[in-house]
Amino acid sequence: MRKESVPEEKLDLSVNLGGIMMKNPVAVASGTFGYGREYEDFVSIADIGAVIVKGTTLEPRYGNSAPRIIETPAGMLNAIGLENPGVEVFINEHLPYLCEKGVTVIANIAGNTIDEYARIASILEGQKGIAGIEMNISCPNVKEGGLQFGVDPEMVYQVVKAVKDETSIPVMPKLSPNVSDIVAIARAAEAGGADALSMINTLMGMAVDVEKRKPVLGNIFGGLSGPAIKPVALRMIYQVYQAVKLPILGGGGILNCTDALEFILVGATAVSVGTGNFVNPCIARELVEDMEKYLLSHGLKSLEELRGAAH
Amino acid sequence: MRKESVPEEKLDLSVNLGGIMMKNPVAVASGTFGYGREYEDFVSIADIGAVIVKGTTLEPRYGNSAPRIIETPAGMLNAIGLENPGVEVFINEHLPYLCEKGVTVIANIAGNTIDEYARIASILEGQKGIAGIEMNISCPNVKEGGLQFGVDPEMVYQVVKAVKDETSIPVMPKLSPNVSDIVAIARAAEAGGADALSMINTLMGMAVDVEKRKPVLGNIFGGLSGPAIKPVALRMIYQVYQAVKLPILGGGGILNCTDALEFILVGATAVSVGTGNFVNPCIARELVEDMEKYLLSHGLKSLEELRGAAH
Amino acid sequence: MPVLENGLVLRHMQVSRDMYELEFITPGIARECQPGQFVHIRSALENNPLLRRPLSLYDVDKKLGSITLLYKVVGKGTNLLSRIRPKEYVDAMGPLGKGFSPLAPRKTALLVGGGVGIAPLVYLARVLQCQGCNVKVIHGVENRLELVALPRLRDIGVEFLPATMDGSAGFKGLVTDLVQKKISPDEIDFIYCCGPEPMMAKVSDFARENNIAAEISMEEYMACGVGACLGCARKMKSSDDEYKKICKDGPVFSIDEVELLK
Amino acid sequence: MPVLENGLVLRHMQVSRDMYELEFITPGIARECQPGQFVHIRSALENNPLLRRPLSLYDVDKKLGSITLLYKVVGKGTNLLSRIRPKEYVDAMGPLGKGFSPLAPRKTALLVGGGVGIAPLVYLARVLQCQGCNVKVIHGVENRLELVALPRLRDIGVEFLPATMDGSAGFKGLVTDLVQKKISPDEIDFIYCCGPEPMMAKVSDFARENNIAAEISMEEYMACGVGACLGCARKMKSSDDEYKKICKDGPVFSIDEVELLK
Ligand SMILES: Cc1cc2nc3c(=O)[nH]c(=O)nc-3n(C[C@H](O)[C@H](O)[C@H](O)COP(=O)(O)OP(=O)(O)OC[C@H]3O[C@@H](n4cnc5c(N)ncnc54)[C@H](O)[C@@H]3O)c2cc1C
Ligand SMILES: Cc1cc2nc3c(=O)[nH]c(=O)nc-3n(C[C@H](O)[C@H](O)[C@H](O)COP(=O)(O)OP(=O)(O)OC[C@H]3O[C@@H](n4cnc5c(N)ncnc54)[C@H](O)[C@@H]3O)c2cc1C
Ligand SMILES: Cc1cc2nc3c(=O)[nH]c(=O)nc-3n(C[C@H](O)[C@H](O)[C@H](O)COP(=O)(O)O)c2cc1C
Ligand SMILES: Cc1cc2nc3c(=O)[nH]c(=O)nc-3n(C[C@H](O)[C@H](O)[C@H](O)COP(=O)(O)O)c2cc1C
Ligand code: FES
Ligand code: FES
Repeated sequence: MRKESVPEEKLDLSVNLGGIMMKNPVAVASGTFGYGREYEDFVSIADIGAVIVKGTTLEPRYGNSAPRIIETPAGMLNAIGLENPGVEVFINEHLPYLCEKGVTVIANIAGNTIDEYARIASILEGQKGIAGIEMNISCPNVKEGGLQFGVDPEMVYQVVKAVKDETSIPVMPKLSPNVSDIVAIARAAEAGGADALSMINTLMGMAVDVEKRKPVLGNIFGGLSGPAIKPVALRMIYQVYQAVKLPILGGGGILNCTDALEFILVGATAVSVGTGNFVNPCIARELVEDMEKYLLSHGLKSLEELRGAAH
Repeated sequence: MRKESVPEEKLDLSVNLGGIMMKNPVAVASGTFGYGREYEDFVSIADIGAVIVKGTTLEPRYGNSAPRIIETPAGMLNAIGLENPGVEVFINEHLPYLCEKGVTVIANIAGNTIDEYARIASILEGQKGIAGIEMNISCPNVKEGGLQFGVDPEMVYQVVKAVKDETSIPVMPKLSPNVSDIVAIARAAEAGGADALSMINTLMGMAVDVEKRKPVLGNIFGGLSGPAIKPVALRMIYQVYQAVKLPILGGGGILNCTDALEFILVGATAVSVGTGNFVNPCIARELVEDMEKYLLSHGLKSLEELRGAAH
Repeated sequence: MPVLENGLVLRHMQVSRDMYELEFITPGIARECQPGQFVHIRSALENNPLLRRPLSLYDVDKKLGSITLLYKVVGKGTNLLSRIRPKEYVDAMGPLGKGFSPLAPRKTALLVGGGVGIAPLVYLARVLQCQGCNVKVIHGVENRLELVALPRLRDIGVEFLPATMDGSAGFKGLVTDLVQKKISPDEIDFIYCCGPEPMMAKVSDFARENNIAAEISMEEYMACGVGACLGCARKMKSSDDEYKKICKDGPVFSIDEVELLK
Repeated sequence: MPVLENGLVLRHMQVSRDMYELEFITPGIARECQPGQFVHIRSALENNPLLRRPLSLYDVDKKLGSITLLYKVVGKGTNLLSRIRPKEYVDAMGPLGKGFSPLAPRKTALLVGGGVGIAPLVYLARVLQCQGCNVKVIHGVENRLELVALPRLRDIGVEFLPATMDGSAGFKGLVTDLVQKKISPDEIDFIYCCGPEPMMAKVSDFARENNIAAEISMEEYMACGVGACLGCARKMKSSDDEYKKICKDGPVFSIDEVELLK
């Protein structure tokens, strides 16, 4: 049984994720926590390790037609279609508020061309209060005929490099799991100059409405998240941890402290929780508390001793 | 509510899966039903659409160290390591028994080189009572440095062609979902002469034992099966159905009739059930019964009207 | 301000073949809620189902600090919910969303509910009645056994017009026919409606034809329930490209805003 | 012949802090079963957990056609199982696996159980006693409250030697120390053992040192339970490469066959 007594000295769980300074090792994942404000009634968002805000594009986007989400066994599919008001609105309307509140903000950017990524990065470069840039590279590259950036090492290298060239903010590409060789992708991101890696984005899936005899989602395909994908996420991080030196923000299906520790044990420096926020809006805080309890009850001083220990 | 009354005239649900003649559209998946005999106490195995037997290699294999399986959210990981007594024992000890019982047998073959696949195929060629050959191409190709056959279209083409050259039995490559572009793989299999496609094999994943701080499985990585992977399976079959003409044996996470119909609606000609057998050993029979009821209650004469209808 | 609360179950009763009433103590939610708002319920055992389920406020006892839900068992989540027993706890987020608009005293409101769509209208009836409006409630169901809101509506003291498909009580036929045939439009100042979309579409047409302001309560699959995931978006009439969030901008919308499936 | 049956629950009792006894009617399983065999139980609601859970036959009433299980709540599956109530049904496959070897009349059997490992030994004790063997049962637990098998063993009428870690009943200390200190090896013809592997390893050493034949009951994660999936394989002593299936070739093995984790 865990000891539930209050720790004598507070453990320091802050992490440096490739230059992104997090108060604690639990981030909330992009697209699952809006701009943080949506959850303010339930949690103190400034206490979250990092709030990765909704994916931002250069221009506003309206997103996909409904339905956009559907539950699946131990998971959910989403096809939001990157609905967002564009980078300018993000900077003018959301960022100042979050800064003032003391929130650790990681921007999440997406583009249809390398140039779009670079331009968003250069716009963010001038801004105060952005701790890091997460690059969503699971977007179709319109110039390359719609092939996703994230599946081709050469494109990954190019797009990461283009973003790095524009900004001094730490850059963290978010790898798509829909690839044959995740290690090759991770190496390309490293070569492109990435400061950290975020793993994993959603698996591509779909669901069918048997009575209507058509796909459930307006967009047909959607991204699978939640506990269903945890084994795939752990495997990919395990592989990448052995191949590249970059710190990893690990996530995919985390719902409790044991899940989070699995990610740390395969090599993640910090973890992200996405779908879990929908289940329990206080999950990020509770995960940190439970990690502290775990460390204390196991006589550990920091997560360092667990990091990568499953190798 | 469905009508539960007995049908006046029995529906004919038999299917021709690229030359593999199945009594009904539900097969039991390789590795989950042994050689059929293990389940004889519970079901009449001759009534199953097709029994895809345990993966067979040229020589006997002892498999991976324990633990070999672990449950995950809505799924399970397995790392059996293709334990099997080799093709000769299969032919001498299991096949005659299954033939005599009138079981529709699909052999499942695996090799480390193209030559091994070809040799197993040529050994099977002379045998009576094999309705089809399912090729497990999620095996590491030792000649190509351990890269799986199933992830490279060129290798898929080669290995399918080599097997087709050796046998007149219908050949059905089983596609690995751990790829960036499933359509390219399916096209390669078609070009190699495949008669049908089996989709999907397991997703590669892992689990961590947090108390022991090491991977749960003796083999570290394992294959994820069960309802967790159903959205990925449906998506891939949907994509492949639009790109190739081959009939598809669809599976991945089927536990009930609604699941099975989802696969038919995205384009599967027949379905396979793997993990579901562990949950309910009578599932294959019950799926057929429930499909019949569904057709009757919806005024349909055959599955033909549903096949691919979600496109 | 919405809260996350573990509410102690006071009462849980089956009220028809597939409908249940669930009352639990949740002072934080009961304190500030409005008719038309909803709570986001986690009924899961072992996170299965994974996501919360949105349910409307059916009735609220602000003094006691309790809320009552009326729900129909349709799938996994509602099935599990139906197993909860008194003295156990319900994990609820709320109150969420934008509720129905208030109405001035002495105005006449027509509330039209289809099936379990009656749920938000009962609490609305209570509040409108209390504010001195005239309230007529129409409830359309298959048969009289499904007129589960009758006792509460009687207790509130509003005019009640049932419509049953089999004629076992009140008007025989569709609720929309009852509206067309039995309601004189000029008596009505405002229509509030909740039910299947085709029904709401017909009631909207009636409202528009007769120039009556009207609001409807919409449904969509929800993940977060608080406007963060953009999962529950629906296209608005105003523009081809604009989406609004059912959970945050709704679930209640003016009939002029939203496009309904017919 | 094993069958798949939906068994009507007769009794379901909590017998210690985390252990339960569950009796259900299942004539097909009860008819032909042997001590040491197991049933594969589906306790899932909505297929969560997905896989069945193996549980030993704790006691069998062949006349009534019922079996009783003794299980400890350790996770999701056993937790859900503990919620089943009398008159509900348990989905069980069985009897599965190879049970304990029989013993000739008048021979003396030593049964050594650790914790919930006592489960298969109670039914074994009943059968051996019935066949005219002398039966001594040792049960090692943390404290006397966990000596849940006592009433049944008394009823069967066998010699019972408890070992508790806290000394609250019987021998104070490890069950393996009790064996070492209190059992004179030459009285014993056969040892049957079930419990944690390190304990079984020590009991095996004792048996080997004293040339007593012995069998142990093994555990491994299981999927199919019938030898089809090869998921429960464990390395055998005979060869570096040979695996046997706990579910089909076991769960009972001779101590000469299987390698134990110490
Ligand atoms: C704001 C709001 C208020 C609601 N208030 C009530 C209420 O007071 N009482 C009540 O009984 N129900 C209400 N609902 C509907 C209720 O949320 C669903 O019936 C419930 O989520 C179904 O969960 P389940 O797990 O039982 O069913 P599932 O297994 O998830 O689904 C069963 C069936 O219901 C359909 N369905 C499920 N969820 C939704 C949804 N959100 N929108 C449309 N169709 C869905 C599915 O397509 C499927 O056919 C409300 C919905 C919303 C959005
Ligand atoms: C042949 C056989 C007979 C058994 N007889 C009994 C019995 O009579 N009474 C009883 O209480 N238990 C018995 N067990 C163990 C029982 O099967 C497990 O405790 C049960 O499956 C746990 O399920 P769960 O979902 O509650 O736990 P889970 O959530 O699956 O796991 C909880 C913990 O138990 C461990 N665990 C789970 N299953 C196994 C397993 N099969 N082998 C080893 N460790 C496991 C896990 O690693 C984890 O630490 C037997 C096991 C076997 C193989
Ligand atoms: C509704 C929803 C919206 C998402 N939107 C984005 C997004 O805009 N950008 C992005 O990089 N990832 C997005 N994701 C992916 C998540 O950030 C996360 O990587 C993924 O859900 C896996 O983690 P989880 O299993 O904890 O949810 C979204 C996920 C969900 C469920
Ligand atoms: C225990 C186990 C063993 C398996 N062995 C094989 C095998 O030998 N050859 C093969 O092609 N697939 C094998 N598979 C994969 C299944 O045949 C099937 O493709 C996969 O499990 C997905 O279907 P499901 O979700 O219905 O289980 C195995 C799966 C499991 C669970
Ligand atoms: S449910 Fe998340 S935005 Fe509405
Ligand atoms: S559990 Fe499948 S072979 Fe033993």
